[in-house]
Amino acid sequence: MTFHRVLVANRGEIALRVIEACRELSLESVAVFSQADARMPYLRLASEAICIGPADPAKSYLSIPALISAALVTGAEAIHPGYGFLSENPHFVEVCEEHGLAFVGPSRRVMELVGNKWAAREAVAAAGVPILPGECVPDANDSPEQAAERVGYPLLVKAISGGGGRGIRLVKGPQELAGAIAAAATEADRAFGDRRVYLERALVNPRHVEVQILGDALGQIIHLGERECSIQRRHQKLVEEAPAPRLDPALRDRLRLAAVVAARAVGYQNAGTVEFLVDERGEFYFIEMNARIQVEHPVTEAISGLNLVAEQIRLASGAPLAPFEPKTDLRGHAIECRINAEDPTRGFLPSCGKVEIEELPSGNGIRLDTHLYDGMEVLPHYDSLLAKVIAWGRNREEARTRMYTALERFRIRGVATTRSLAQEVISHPAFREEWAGTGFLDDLLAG
Amino acid sequence: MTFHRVLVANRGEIALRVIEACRELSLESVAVFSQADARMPYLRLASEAICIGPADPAKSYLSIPALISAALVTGAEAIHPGYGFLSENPHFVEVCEEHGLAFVGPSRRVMELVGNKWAAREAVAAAGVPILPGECVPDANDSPEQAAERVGYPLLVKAISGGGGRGIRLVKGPQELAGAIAAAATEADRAFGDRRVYLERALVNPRHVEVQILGDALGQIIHLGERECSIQRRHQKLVEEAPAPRLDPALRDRLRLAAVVAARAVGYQNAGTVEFLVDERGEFYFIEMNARIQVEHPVTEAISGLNLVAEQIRLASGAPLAPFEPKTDLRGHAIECRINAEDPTRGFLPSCGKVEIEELPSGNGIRLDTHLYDGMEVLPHYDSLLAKVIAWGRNREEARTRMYTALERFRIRGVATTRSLAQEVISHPAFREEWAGTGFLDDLLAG
Amino acid sequence: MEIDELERLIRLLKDEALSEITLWEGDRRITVRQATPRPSDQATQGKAPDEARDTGAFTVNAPLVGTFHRRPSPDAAPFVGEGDLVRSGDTLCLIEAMKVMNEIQAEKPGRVERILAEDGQTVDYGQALFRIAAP
Amino acid sequence: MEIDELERLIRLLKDEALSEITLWEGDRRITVRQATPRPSDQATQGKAPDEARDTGAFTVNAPLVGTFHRRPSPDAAPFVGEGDLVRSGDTLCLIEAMKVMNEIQAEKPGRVERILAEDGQTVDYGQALFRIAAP
Repeated sequence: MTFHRVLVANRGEIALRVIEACRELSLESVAVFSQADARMPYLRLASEAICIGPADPAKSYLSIPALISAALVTGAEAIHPGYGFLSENPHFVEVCEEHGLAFVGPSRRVMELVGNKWAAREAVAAAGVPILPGECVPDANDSPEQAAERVGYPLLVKAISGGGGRGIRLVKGPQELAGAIAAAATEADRAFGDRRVYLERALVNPRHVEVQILGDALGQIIHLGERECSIQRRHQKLVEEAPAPRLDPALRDRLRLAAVVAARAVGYQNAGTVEFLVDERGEFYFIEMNARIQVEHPVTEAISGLNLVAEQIRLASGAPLAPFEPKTDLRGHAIECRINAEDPTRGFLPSCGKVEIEELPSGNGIRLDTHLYDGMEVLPHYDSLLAKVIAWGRNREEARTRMYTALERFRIRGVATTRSLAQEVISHPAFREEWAGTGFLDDLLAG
Repeated sequence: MTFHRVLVANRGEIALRVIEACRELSLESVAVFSQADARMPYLRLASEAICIGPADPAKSYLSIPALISAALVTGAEAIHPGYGFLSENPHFVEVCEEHGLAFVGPSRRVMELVGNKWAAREAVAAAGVPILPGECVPDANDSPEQAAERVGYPLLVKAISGGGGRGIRLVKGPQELAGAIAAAATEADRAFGDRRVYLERALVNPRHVEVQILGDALGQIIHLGERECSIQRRHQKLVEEAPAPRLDPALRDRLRLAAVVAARAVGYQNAGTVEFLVDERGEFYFIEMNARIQVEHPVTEAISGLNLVAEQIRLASGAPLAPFEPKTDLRGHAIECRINAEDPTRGFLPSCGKVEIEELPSGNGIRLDTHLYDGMEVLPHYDSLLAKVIAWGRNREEARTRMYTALERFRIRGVATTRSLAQEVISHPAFREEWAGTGFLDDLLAG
Repeated sequence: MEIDELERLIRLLKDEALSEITLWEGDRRITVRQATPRPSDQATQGKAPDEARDTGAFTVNAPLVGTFHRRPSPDAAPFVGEGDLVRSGDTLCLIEAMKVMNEIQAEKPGRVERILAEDGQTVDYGQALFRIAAP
Repeated sequence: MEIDELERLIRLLKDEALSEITLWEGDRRITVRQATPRPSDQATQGKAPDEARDTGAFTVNAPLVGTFHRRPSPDAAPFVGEGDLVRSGDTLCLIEAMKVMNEIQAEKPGRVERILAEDGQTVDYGQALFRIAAP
């Protein structure tokens, strides 16, 4: 390793996850916390913990000066951003570089490139990866209406600097176009300070399949198989699995290969995700790349035996890729259910309060990623993710039955959660046996 | 399956484990409980739960009429005995058979044979498996002293109907012999109703290595690799791992083969364990077979991906062995630490009280087998095992570092536990790098 | 003011053994004050529940797990019915366990007030079978 | 009003053994009052803490994470020492963050009672640096 001490610029389960990875690599870790998180037990697991600001994330976990200062005063040589917060902020990467801190993730150049959804589309298309019909608007040569005609309806208006499902609007016909563009642009401006949008053909109830890739400093790129992430509501995933079920073997191979080609096209380094849509005819299309560790990375760890967060740190230190052969080294099937402190019976309203633990799931094939402790206050300032339950089995049905029991054993008081909804999803015949696309969860909730 | 409903004749973590296995196999399960265990949350996971007696195990979990009656009135067709209690009682197997109930375990004949330690020794020796010098006493032809001379000192006096470390005495020289035989016989009589003992050469600080085997009704027998179980105090294991570390590859192969030969020699069916001692010269000797699922079976599950309890049930229903190739199908390394409600600072005194959960370990590579819930009363009537923490890693060091963090995250109030001792053991240089034999833990505790 | 915010205020007051929390916010004001224990509370706490008085009534519980039978054989009349007087040693029912019929007898005399299990039903160890009043 | 802000007030009340804290902030006002001790409690607690009276003392806390410097440069004299009188706006120390020196100034006049951090030490956000008494 070219560094010995890693600052963890995040909170909650992913901060705990990164601290654990550092311990496995025999690296020291520096945890940062806001005043509201001062009692988090994972802080004890770090070599050092430092308060960087008040509860408000803008003044703590999103404060670049606070994080850089914390890294410098504690002697950290690298920063792991986790997911969310500053993890995909090229400016943060730049400031890290200026201060001689290794950023655990791709370079600023790559992050800027894949952060521009339109540029990423064009770059991978040039390498031969299939994309959906799309047009950048406004184009000097014609009107949005003309561009939309070429794309075809239904279509999506998407923010070029998008993320987290914001700045996206579905347009079913020409009469909705102008309003959708204006709405998406305004939302994107507010969220990302960039009003630019593009148009992309919309598929009906496609599946969302993403491929985990790893790239090293030598330019080698491998994939670790794909994840199925179609069970989502407003682009927030609830259930993920690996490998993707019911995928034609030839399609699976082409999809995995396309991900490697796409990653190579942008010169990707470190861990990343290449997202595709798959339609019912078995065609697939690149939609975007994510330049961070994903929330759902544990399903890939469960079938690969790898520690992806530790791999991220190794790769950031300049280490070459360890040998991995997906055909033989991926084993079994894994499902993840996210337990959010949200009330599905009240429009997924975030549910704040003090958590009391009654029982937590574990046992054969079960992994639980959580920062939960008895008495933890769920605060309105932060993400509602409380825990991720991951079930591994030799096959999908074994994983699924284990998950069902595990969810039954996840018993806490004090906040409403998505647990029962997750049980409902994995018990549903469509989830078990059919094509469950990105429209599945909305349909389930609607009726 | 030839049955649809399994009664779980046990309590605590193993009862939960069996209920989970039934759910995975889509079998119904019947949980039994004593009045003291009426609030155990795992009872909810069973298809049905039935109270079989008061807290006193002799009147509940050890009561054959209560268990058989519970099976008959609930329509169960098979009984899983777990470990401990009636799991190795041939009479219980016999009564099950009389009532047309399938016993999940070996046949009565095999259980009787391996329950007689002397007979088992002779049977496997006849098949060519190495054993230590031994003599049955009293022998009509000579005195115990003469027999002891032939065995050689130091030696162990062992109860023929032994188990759980009871009825065993170490003898360093002739002057201790008569007293040791009398003491072992008395203890064995009290525990097993059988005063017969035999003499067996004692090794100095050997390693205790056991091989997991599976046998089906067709007579096929396979092994699933070995477990290292040397970290024990008074024959109570504290830390186990799979595979056994620092074993010469040729020795490992011979040991595994010997286990299959031993199992075949007794006509073993279902899941069982063949125990060996390994000395520092690399010789190994059969000591006994265990005709039950072992507490430490999860380490084998972690490296094999199998569900051993589900395999037991499948095999008991007459299903043939599923294909398994140890050379390619065993993956990585796993360590288990037992968390007992005992106080190592006070001579391992059982610690009773009401448990409050603060935080429980989990995460990448961590499995926790426990029936623990917030508010659980640890009672004097039952085994002190609270939880088993299992860590898997691609190699031993990865598993070890994960275990250390997991133990740090195991935080409960209300009872003293063996957690810190387990941390001390796995951090010890001898455990990490050297020969840690069955004397290791006593030395650690003494020093 | 959200109700759960208020609930948390009350919890704080109780957990921290405070006498009062007052909160003004804009033109809102919230006061949470610990009640001085009323004499009547003390009276309720110190109660000697009427129903706990020894009336001589008792229940007969299942001494083993098994199937509850009210009749010696399917065609026969029940051993006892509600309202019947029983003497010490009278058979009340059978519990079938391991194909053996175990007679359950009254330990004390009394009047069968309620039969609490159904004929043919599985009964757990310790389950109440009969409620019997003093004769 | 943030609940955790309130929790901190209560902790303060307890730690400092105060009987009441009242806080005005804009149009907000918060009062936290200690429960009237029962006679038995007073006996055990004994003291009626003099030091808890509002003396006008205050602490200066770190507004950012960084390195605490008592001197403008390694060779210079410290900005302030214990016992020194400071006026509003006087520089008390520097906190170095991202290679920038941030001057921390006294908001109110007073006498430096205690310096709570060591020169060159890393200080967390919110950490108390100086305790200053009324002049």
